[in-house]
Amino acid sequence: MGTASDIKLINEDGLRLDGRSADELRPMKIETDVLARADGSAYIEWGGNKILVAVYGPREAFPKHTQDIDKAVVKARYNMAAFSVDERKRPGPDRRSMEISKVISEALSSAVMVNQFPRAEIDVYIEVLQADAGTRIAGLTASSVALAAAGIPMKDMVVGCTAGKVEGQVVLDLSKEEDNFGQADLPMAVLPKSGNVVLLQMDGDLSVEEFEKASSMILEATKKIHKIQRDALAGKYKAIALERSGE
Amino acid sequence: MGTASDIKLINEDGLRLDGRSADELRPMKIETDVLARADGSAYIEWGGNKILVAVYGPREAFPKHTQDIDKAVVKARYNMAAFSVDERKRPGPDRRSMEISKVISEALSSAVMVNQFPRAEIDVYIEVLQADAGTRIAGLTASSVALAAAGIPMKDMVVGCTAGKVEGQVVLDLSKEEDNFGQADLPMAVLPKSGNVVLLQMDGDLSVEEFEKASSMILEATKKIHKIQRDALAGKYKAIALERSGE
Amino acid sequence: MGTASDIKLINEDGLRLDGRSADELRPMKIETDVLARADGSAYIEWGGNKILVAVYGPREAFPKHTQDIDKAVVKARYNMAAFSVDERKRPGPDRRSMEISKVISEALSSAVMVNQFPRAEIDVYIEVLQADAGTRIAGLTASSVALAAAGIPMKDMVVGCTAGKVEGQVVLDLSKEEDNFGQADLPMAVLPKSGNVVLLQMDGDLSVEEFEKASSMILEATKKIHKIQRDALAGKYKAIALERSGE
Amino acid sequence: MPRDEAGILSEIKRDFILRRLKEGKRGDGRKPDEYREISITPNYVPRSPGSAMVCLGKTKVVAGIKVEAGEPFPDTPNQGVLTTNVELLPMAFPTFEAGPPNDTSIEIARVVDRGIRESKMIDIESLVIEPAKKVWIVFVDIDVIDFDGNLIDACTLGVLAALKSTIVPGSKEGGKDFPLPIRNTPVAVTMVKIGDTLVADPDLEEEQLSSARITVSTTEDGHIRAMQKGDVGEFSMEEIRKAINMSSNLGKAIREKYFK
Amino acid sequence: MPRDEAGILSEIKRDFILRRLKEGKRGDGRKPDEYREISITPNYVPRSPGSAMVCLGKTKVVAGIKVEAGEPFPDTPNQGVLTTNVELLPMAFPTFEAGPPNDTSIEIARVVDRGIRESKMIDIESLVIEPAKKVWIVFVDIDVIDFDGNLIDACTLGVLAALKSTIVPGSKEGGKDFPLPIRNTPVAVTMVKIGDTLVADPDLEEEQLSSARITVSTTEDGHIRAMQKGDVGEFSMEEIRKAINMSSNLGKAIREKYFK
Amino acid sequence: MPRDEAGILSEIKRDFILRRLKEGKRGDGRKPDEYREISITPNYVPRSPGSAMVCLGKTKVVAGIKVEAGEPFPDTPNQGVLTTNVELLPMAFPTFEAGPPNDTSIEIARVVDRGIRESKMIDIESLVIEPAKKVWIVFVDIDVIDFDGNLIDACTLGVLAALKSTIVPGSKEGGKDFPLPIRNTPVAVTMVKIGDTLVADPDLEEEQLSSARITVSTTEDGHIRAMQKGDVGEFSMEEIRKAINMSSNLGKAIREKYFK
Repeated sequence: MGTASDIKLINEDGLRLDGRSADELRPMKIETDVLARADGSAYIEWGGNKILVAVYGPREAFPKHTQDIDKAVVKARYNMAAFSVDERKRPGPDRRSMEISKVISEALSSAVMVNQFPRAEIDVYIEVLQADAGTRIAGLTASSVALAAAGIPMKDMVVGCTAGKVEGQVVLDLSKEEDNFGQADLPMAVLPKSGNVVLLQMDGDLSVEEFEKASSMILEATKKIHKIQRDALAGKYKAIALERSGE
Repeated sequence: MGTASDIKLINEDGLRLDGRSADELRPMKIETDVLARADGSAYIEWGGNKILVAVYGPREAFPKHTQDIDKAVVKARYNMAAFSVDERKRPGPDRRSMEISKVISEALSSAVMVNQFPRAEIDVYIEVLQADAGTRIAGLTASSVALAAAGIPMKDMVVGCTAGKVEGQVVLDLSKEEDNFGQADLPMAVLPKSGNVVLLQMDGDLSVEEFEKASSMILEATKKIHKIQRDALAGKYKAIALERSGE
Repeated sequence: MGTASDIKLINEDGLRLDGRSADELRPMKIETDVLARADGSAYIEWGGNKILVAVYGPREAFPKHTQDIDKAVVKARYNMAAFSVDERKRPGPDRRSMEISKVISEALSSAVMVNQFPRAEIDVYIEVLQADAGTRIAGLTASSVALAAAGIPMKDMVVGCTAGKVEGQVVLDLSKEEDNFGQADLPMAVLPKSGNVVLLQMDGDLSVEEFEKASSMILEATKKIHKIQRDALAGKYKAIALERSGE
Repeated sequence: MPRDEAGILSEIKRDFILRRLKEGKRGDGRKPDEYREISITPNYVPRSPGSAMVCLGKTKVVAGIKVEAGEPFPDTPNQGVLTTNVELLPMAFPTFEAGPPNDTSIEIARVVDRGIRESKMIDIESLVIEPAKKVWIVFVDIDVIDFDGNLIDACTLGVLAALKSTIVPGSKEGGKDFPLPIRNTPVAVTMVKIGDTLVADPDLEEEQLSSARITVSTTEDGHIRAMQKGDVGEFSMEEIRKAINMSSNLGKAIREKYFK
Repeated sequence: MPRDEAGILSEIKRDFILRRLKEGKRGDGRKPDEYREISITPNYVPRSPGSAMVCLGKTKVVAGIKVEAGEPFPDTPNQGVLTTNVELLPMAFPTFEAGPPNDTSIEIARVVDRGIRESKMIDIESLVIEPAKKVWIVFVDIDVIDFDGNLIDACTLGVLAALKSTIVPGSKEGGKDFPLPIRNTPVAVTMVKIGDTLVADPDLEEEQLSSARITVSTTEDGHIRAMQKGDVGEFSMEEIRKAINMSSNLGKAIREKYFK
Repeated sequence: MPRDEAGILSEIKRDFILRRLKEGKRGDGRKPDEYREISITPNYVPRSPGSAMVCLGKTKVVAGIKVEAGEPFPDTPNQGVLTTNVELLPMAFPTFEAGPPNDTSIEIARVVDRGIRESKMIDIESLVIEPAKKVWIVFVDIDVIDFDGNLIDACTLGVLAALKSTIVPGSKEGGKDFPLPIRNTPVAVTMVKIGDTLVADPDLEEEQLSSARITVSTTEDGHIRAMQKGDVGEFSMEEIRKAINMSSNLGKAIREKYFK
């Protein structure tokens, strides 16, 4: 957060660099069943993010000492492709991706009916092919679609969005520039039925009022995003082959 | 050992930089039961050294292939805190600390009645918070106090001290400057009942006569140190809370 | 392959830098039983290559999940000593040595009667003490001698050689300079009874005709090398102690 | 979070704690929004430019600071560098293992780091020796030596106290030594949800009973500087509001008592 | 190569495939020298200087190129640098594990790399910014995202398409952006031996039935640029000649259809 | 030290060895202070600037030296650098495993290194190319290829012979090649205690029977340059004096026979 910059992120009409208004989402599309081998899969494009998710399981947890006799363990692995960011990223987990894997695993565990599968593991592999701010939330949002596509019982989907503060204004769904030069970043994910929060991180500087505004914006946005999730699962976009999604 | 230096380590009165005579120990104090979670613990201040030791066990050795069907395995782990030395030390074991862990483990195994606990391990964790020459011996000396505090049966304590050669003179209990610019370093540890040696390392340059003198000095000093160990276990300093030991 | 160079690798008489003709092998000798501890061992000098091979097994494969219930697993480990090349090599496997270990393991598995030893492993440790072009083939050729010396049943030996292209000409058994500045490198290994190929790698630039010529040269050479293997096993050079082989 | 040695709390203990919580009382008699006793010893490792030992109940950590000259990051040529590392030493708990940081210690270190970094507690613009070439690197290392819950807060307290006592060794680079420039005091407060109750500063037993964890860092101005929800549970927005409020109040009290 | 989830193909399937092969037909109806359907999407990751997604039957890979300024190797001061890395992502197959490259992924990466490097496809002499000091480093990274056999060919196709679309960011070093200079198109064709039959572009089932594998890379001139025999089986010289011929023909067809 | 393949010596062998030792004889007929046969082949790896192969009984090691220009340590700008590494190759013993150095190989390397370093055998002050910037780095690498006990002494002998044959490639840095400047010959002698007897140069069987190990390095002047007590046993001061004396005598004999 918060390196100073000369770039003007919001213009006199209240519009952002990419022309969006404060509470406007970037374009988003979700497809399911994009991979043949996985038990379930999803592909999300959200702004410039391009993220693939594959689900394997429930299957016996390995190594054995990771088994929980009462329930399944959800193991998410968030990974950035070496070519996903401007400077080549060395392959393998770094501290940031390990933390993100942990909070995503916990958020998904809230939604999955883990008690139905003692001693099992459910693996969620998230591969960021192109990163453009908000990858953890995009990956998490696609993960719950992939879990549903794999037929894994869930009490609800997980839907997320970020908000933040840019030039003193609370705005929804930060772009890359807003993420780099903004004043606060608030990624949040909820279970849409209850509105309960299963992922929440924040860094920057928010007054309590600004937090209220930001979290309301997110809650409102998750309704739209949840609809896109449901549409994807309903097969609306199933016909669009993965290979067409580049250009 | 032995980088040349302009510093005069012993003055015309035969006194050392810190005012000690040749056979004088630096100030030392030992406290026990300084940690709540460990089965036994000790804290030693010796000169500028500040070292914590925690003991866990006997407990089942893990992984299984490390078990000895005849006796317990004593596993000491000597570790330097990142902030314990002048330049920040990268966390994790290096070659020096692996060697020290090995010789300390062996020395403690000589004293512990390992035959009473087949298939078990006894873990001795040594954390150097501030290093000031002689850390391995200080850690070992505190370790045997921590083992006793944990109620682990021992045939004897382990007591150590170093001696060395500085500007041609044999002196006891090297300080940091003497360690850096001296001509020999002799860390040694004994079982006080028998006077038998369980740890001995040396590097530098000692004639046989100088070795005799140095080892005699050490043996004499271990009597004093052993008394401090016993006093610590007798609870003399137990009341001094760990948190008071800074300043 | 193929850095340009001013060095003339073949002179007007068609001779190479070291005086060899196009289809001439470098000097070679193989000794067996050079190590006391291993179940079988061999030492090969081939040009400036000096390579030791030790064989252990068949023994129970470890860890268990590497066991094959139908047959023995041949695990070759190709390793270069830190001092084996001009610039000191960091100890431990790199990508090149991992690939070489894999293709050597596969080539040896073709020859060993692996079906006789279910759940077992046969370890082949190849240590390159001095490297001089063609180490993988030299190591593989010595490995099959060491396996035979260990009494491991084989349907045939494995014999290899390299050929390549230098200044437009196909030549046998590349030297270091030819390897560095040549245009193609073709290491190949066969089972001499059938002439079947069990190792084949190539890089550079060969027309189909050049490949034919190069592979024929290799096949011819493997007959000579196979004789050296058999002689070594017959004990011809057994008397030459390993320690005489330096200078 | 690690379980206790038996792997789980006994049923009896669990019931006892839950029953008492319904009456607003915690296992050790504290109220839901009550912190354990805090003891801070600054300069615990006097040869370091900055250090502190913190006891939070029976949890103990030692924080040490090293300040060394080095290269800035290419994208921030006019800023010093801050790095934070937490070691869950095997001496601190029976199941802690030696080895590289795992996801638990990394999460703690990153949440502690964000609290410090995002509050702009340290004036890192003033830590430049030569722009784009040489800056002061502030290494924050924390040894967890005794574990009884709530490491994020204990580590944060250790870092606050250590940083506030830190002297930058400017004389090594041709200048003068100077105290690390500090602008504010971001206090992290962690709460867990047990049944329907939010309790602050959980001890290990409470962490084992909790369904979800939330940490909120605030500064003097009452602003939120970092948040982190943890564990496999949910919070309603109402609970999050309550957590922010609790953190703000406790943060103020801690700041006044320990960091005046 | 990994086995399927059960570890081995069922006896029935195995017999079926072998019986059909004797009649010159493969499990999925292909002829022995027939490739699966290829689909190539260049610029799949548009923010990278070069990229492509390739589907080879059900095998899918994404190749991405980064071009960064850096130091040349001391022994080649007048050449750019090419490095190739293959990630067998755990998403691609049930038994692929996260972690550093293993010998399977290293072999694939090195064979792909040799095909590109030895054909001199890239004019690396033109990638020098300042001799001996600064050159362009071409990082080729390939994510395997769905695995159904023949990764060497799928990865090579991905790299070919990605490199051909790559723009070198010369403007970052005071020059102009320019397309990566490409001289030829080395196509790798992999064949496996099942029973006595050589089949091209094996799918996973066929890889599990095969005794030996051979990859041959050829360029426009019909020359061989790289070869690799793999697996625990043997080839007669006659079979190798046949493989070279098959590779040359298939390479020509692929080059014409996809890389005109 | 590793056990033999069965994990322990058979009772019968053990009794036999112990009984004979009481009569002053060792399993292989040696006297307690008798070394096994030593065979040294200098320049075993002729392309290295220095090397040697050493057989000590059936224990065999190959030492190789590389001398490369590099940076000095900041605190010793006027000295070359010496580093010592020992590889316990899996070829040398059934239970040796490939992988990074473990505590056994690290202890051996460090004891060997201290013997060389502390005796000031190498005149490292003469290995400076440009003070504080460029010095000669002497890499000592030792491959253990056959293991039958007493690696510290075997490795030390290998290093002594290799260093004494080493030519520093001064011509690479604009000077002349010159022999590595050697000032003395520190010989390490290792002894173990079996029952009450101290025996020198233990073979593997003896190492398995021993309770404690001691290594003493001495130079021509009879001074002690390094010592290391190893294993889980005790030595009386009297035994240590005896060990020093035995090392001094054996060191003298070895020096005269092999390093004149």
